[in-house]
Amino acid sequence: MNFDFSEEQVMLRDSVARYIQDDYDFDTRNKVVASDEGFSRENWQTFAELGWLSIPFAEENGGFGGSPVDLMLIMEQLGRGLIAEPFIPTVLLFGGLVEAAGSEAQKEALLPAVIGGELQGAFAYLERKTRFDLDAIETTATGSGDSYTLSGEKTVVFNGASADKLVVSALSDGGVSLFLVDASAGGVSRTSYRMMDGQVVANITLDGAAGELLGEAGKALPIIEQVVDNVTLAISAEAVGIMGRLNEVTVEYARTREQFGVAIGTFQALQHRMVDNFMAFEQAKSLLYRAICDRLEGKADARRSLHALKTMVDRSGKHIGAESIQLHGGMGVTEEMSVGHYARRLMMINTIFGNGDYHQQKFSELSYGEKAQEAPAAPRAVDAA
Amino acid sequence: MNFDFSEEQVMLRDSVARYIQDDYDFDTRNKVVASDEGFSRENWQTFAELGWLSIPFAEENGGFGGSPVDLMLIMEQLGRGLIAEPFIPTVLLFGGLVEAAGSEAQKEALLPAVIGGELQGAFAYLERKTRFDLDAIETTATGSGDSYTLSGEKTVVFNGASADKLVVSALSDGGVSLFLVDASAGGVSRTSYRMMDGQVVANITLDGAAGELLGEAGKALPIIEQVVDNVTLAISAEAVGIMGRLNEVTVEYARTREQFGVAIGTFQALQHRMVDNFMAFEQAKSLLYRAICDRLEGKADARRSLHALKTMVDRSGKHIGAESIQLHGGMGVTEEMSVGHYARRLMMINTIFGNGDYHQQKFSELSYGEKAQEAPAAPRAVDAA
Amino acid sequence: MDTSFSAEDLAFRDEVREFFATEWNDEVIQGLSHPDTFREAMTAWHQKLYNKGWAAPNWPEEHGGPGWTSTQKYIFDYERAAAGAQSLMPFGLQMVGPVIFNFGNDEQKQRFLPKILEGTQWWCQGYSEPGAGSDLAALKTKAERDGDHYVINGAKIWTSYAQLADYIFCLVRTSSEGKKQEGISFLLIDMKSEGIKVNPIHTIDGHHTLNETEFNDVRVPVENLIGEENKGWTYAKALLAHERTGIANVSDSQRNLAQVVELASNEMQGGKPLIEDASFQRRVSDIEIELMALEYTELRVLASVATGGAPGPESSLLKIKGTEIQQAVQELRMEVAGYYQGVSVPEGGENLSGHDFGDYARYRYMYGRAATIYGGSNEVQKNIIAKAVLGLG
Amino acid sequence: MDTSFSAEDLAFRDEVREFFATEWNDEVIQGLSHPDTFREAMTAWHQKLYNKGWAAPNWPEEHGGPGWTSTQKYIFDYERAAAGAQSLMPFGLQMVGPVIFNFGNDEQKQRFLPKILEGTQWWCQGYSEPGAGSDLAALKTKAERDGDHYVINGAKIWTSYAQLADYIFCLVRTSSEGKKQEGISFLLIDMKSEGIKVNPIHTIDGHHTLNETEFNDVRVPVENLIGEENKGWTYAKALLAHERTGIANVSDSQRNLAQVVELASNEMQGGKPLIEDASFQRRVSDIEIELMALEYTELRVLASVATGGAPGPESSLLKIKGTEIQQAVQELRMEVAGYYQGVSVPEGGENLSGHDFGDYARYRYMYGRAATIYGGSNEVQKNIIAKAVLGLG
Repeated sequence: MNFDFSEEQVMLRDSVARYIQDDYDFDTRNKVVASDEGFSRENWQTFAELGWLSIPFAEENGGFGGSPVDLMLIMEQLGRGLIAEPFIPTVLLFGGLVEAAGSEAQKEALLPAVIGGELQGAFAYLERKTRFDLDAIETTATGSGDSYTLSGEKTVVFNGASADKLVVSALSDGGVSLFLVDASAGGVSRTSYRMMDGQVVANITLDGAAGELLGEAGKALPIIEQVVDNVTLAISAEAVGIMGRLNEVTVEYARTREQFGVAIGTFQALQHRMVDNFMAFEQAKSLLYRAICDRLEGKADARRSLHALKTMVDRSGKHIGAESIQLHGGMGVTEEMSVGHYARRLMMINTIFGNGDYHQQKFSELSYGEKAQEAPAAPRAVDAA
Repeated sequence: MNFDFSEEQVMLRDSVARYIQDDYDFDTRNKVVASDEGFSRENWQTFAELGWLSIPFAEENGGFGGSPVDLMLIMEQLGRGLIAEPFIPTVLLFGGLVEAAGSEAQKEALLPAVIGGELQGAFAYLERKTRFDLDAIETTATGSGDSYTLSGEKTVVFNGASADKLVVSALSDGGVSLFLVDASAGGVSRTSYRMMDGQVVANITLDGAAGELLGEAGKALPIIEQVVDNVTLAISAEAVGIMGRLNEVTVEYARTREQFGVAIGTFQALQHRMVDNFMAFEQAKSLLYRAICDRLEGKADARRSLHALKTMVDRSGKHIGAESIQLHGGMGVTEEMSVGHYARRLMMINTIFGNGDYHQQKFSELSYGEKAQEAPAAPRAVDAA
Repeated sequence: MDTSFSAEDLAFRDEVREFFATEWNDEVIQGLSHPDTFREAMTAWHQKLYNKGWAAPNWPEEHGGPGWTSTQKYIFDYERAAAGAQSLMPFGLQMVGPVIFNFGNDEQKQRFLPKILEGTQWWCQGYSEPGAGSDLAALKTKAERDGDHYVINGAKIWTSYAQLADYIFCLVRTSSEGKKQEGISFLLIDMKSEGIKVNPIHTIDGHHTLNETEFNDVRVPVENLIGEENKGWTYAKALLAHERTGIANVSDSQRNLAQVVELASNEMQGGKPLIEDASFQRRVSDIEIELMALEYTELRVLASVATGGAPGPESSLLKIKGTEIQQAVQELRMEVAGYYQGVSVPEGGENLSGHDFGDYARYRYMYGRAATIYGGSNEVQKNIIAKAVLGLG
Repeated sequence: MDTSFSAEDLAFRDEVREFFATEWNDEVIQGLSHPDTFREAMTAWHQKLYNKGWAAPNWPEEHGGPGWTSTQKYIFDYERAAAGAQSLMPFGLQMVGPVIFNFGNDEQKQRFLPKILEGTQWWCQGYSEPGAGSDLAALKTKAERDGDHYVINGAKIWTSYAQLADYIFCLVRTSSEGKKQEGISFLLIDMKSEGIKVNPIHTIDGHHTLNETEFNDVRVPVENLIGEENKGWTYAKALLAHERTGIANVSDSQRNLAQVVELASNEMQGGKPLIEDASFQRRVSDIEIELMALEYTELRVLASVATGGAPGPESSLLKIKGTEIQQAVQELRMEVAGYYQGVSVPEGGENLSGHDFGDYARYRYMYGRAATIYGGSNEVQKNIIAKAVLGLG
């Protein structure tokens, strides 16, 4: 049993950290976000050249064949740097779905372009009434075989404004199906706007747009859930990275900011609150490790661990975000300081693929509900699968 | 609008406070509790002579005709003094039920003896499976008119060991009925034991015991609920009194106890926690006032206020109790200090007639459930009934 | 103990309720919602209340206050909030106004109070300074006497609405001798004076409220000094104690919480309205129960003020609990909005998300972070209670 | 990163599981449940583990430790807790034992370690003193040299199980010069010495564990001094850091929480099992999620120790979170018991309430209040983290 990282993993982590330190400081980042697309195409090319875009893909698909641990290490750093480029929508969601559901031909057509940084993608899954249940959709696809047309409206599509290609979830063939849709195709119209973390998203109206089936018709839900689980781990790692950085920034501020003639970090009441933040971060990090190990090792408890993680990411993220602002005093509410930016990204992460309350209920159902009684006793760390 | 007390009320409050100061200090109180009955018959006589036992009863029943405000003032003081005598079981529960449900003859036979301090009473309502729903009972009464016999087992009967007369709830005539049962009658057997606040309670087995109907057969539930609501207000006032006293004791300890060369009350982290305790107490007190005013003024919102109060008494009571012990350090876990005694009484109160979770659910049902939609919009303080 | 209302109070309530029902209308709301029309719309709204004699509930009658009892003030504020109507700008009416009528001279009263009352003169507050934070008395902005003028140099921060204000009331240092609380004076400064520069502060909510206001050799006539030189701290402190009672915002929180319940009734999760979810109900009721308590805590403080007590340090409790509850409600509104809590519409821009309260939820949540910081942070309030109420040194 | 177990580990787990399944039986439990038979039963239980070679997982092999890896230690403790089996008395095995084998001389090792290991010699801890609390170094119990003896005068408090102990290990003051941490020595004292008086401390849980132990001219041979005179603080501190890793009590809390879930499945409220109540589920899952995290936090600390890192001040986190979770579980058990949470059976007395876990719930809740106080209160732990981890001074 160990929590060590391989030499390769350490190198990967350090390369992202070095990039942030050298080329992505807070001001640079803010300029990137303020641009029309909300990210930099140039940076994206750099990411491709550095090999980051290939990490999660299997070697046979031209990827690096990275494990969840590799992905975690990258995501933590992306969180610390508050990287605005669309790694999640293009690589993890779009690329992830194509890899998980696509035919060989589809993978060959799309994944090299994703890995090379030439193609921007998005996953259009949310609708006005979806909230957090991925199958609560009304968009329909009619047709069969090679010929489907889609109608409906998707909202808050991450990277939806910049995406060249979309994966769209729609009802067809008695269930949920996935379709590849060209973002510039007829019948596709987009309205874009910003979210609080600065990213540009789109509402996408499909009015008889042509879609190419991705995977089996009507049976996409398990595949969507599997990819969403991966991405939930990834954004949780991003959140843990942010929390760690927020604590560093806040402690540093408290050490240097003076009030009433002394550094505010000498006030015991504030010290204890920073300790609470530290503990909240360490606990979230531990659950991240747990959820990743459970998934890696195929443990029966993996789903509970994931729900627990996302629940804690919500609670600790809100707590650390709000406390970091508070401990910065008046300066905390200004855009000049980084804390508000980090806190907003945490709030955004909290709601993606289900907020804390949602995941906690799923956790409870599995743990204490009828499902818990059907299943064997919940295994602990000591019970290997 | 005012929160002033009348001159009479101030005198009443002060008379109880003076009694505690002069005749009921912490050591005296502990000796009283350690006695076989867990209280002092002599003190009880004093209470009767001071007129306290007459407070809640109507003038036509020989009482003082006190209002809920009078009762609140007494109960707060009883809480501060941690008075062990069975005011709640004998006066408020037994006496209250006789006054609310009894015939003129029954009232004449029993209330003067209660007020005079000659009769000890108890209300046997709880059973092993009751938890907090007063009608979840299995004890049955068979018979009609003047002749009923009762069978079943009641548990945790407050003052059940010392009571001369019992009011017993039982199923009969298609509903819940109340019966007067002689504690020494045939078919009644008692097992007594202690609770953590030092009081002696009893499990009472009824095996064909004779019972005299109190009120209408099968229709006692609304009357029980009304009396229980009164007592819930009263024990909440007791709890508020305890919380206030706990805060005083703890602040005093923090001012005098030295660690690392200074009074621990100078540590800011501890100061802020004592401030949290202070606020928790003030908020509980405010809800007590609110619940009493709503009841006095017959507001539609009275039930919600009562649920809110008992919920907060639970939360704040636990918080202040635990924090008071913690802030006393090692001394806090010893019987030598009063904090542990107060904290145990608060834990006992929390569970009586429903704990915080139970009342919060009732509150939620009334506020956001279907019942809330049937009822008119929840009125606020500004909307008089 | 009696919290029922008299017949007069009930009649007054009906009158107030009727007023807000008709006067707080879409035209007003529309105007207030855009930064370009904000001052004009707010002035018009102010004058509706002014014409009714209701602009300044806390002012003495001789200066144009309505002479209400504390119950009437409570009812007025309750009904305003219940109607969702915006309160008037506080800087003139609640902040500098009381300083002027308590400590100003007759000339100052005549010069300023009528315009503040009618809402035509806008004010902002110059207390905090960059670097000073909660340690207000550490201020460094200097006022040096030069003939009939003070010459001001320095900077003030968190000057809300300085970009719209006609005057700023300032604490300035006129002496560096003695304790830092001594040597501070209270000055009224025309914002059109030469040498004043207003720099907007970009805040995490995305709206422009706060500024840094610089003073470079700004000349202020000595007749704009309130009271005595070097006594400004006393006047400011007297005001701060006053300020703290309204800050519980009970009625606004009640309205906001009721809105959240309404929104959660329309939001479906797992096939049923979110409000029917027991775990969500627990979160709502946690807040509502605290708020029901706080309403009575405020009434208790008001009642004690009405019978001659001062709003003591106990009112710090109103600030702490009031802001904690506000923030809890804001957080809950975010939750209800789900993904749309992230929508961020630029100030005055068009909402293209197609969602009706996501942007508002975000704005209120982010804006609301400041509530536990300004006006004496909640940490400072706890220090006050520890010292003044609990006697802990 | 890898948390899976090797085949050897799994085999070891099965062996341990099997051991507890057979050896932790009703006879042992019965004996431990009554104060009169407690020491005898605990010694018998100790010897079962001793005979297996498992009494002292943390001891070096040369002194009779089993030579386990940290994974094996983890598995052992997990299985022990999962079986509900009591851990052995810590005062000899975990506290004074390591001090003796790290800092004692050969004679001391031979004299004490074997008896501690076999469980025949019982110890108690004499660190805290009346009036000193968390400020351990302020101790005043004096040891004055008189020929081949020290003469001890003073008092120790919170001496758990002093009434059953054969020896007490004490921090005593041998010099009043220099800083208060200097001038402290570490002494082993026979409890049968003349001049020792054990006064029971009545505690809020109603059981007798704690005592005040008085020393009046107690003569202790100098060969009972550990290491050097005036260096006792160093030895005690080294021990304290060790002590803190086990204190998270993860596996015990897991078992207790599982019990609470089980109990709540049998308790009916509003016509259905309490465990099906969504609001109750939220409270349980709040705790379970923190506990799942803490389990991995502990594993991370263990892993870092295994690769050569010391259990640094980060392990204060284990103490804080571990005890908070313990108390939260205890509170939940109280809730489930409803009215019966109040049942209070005198130690060794008969439970007449007819309810099976109410008294236990009360006892654990009240006893558990001390967990956040002893071994360095959680406030002191937070100070440690603030200083040593966050660098806040």
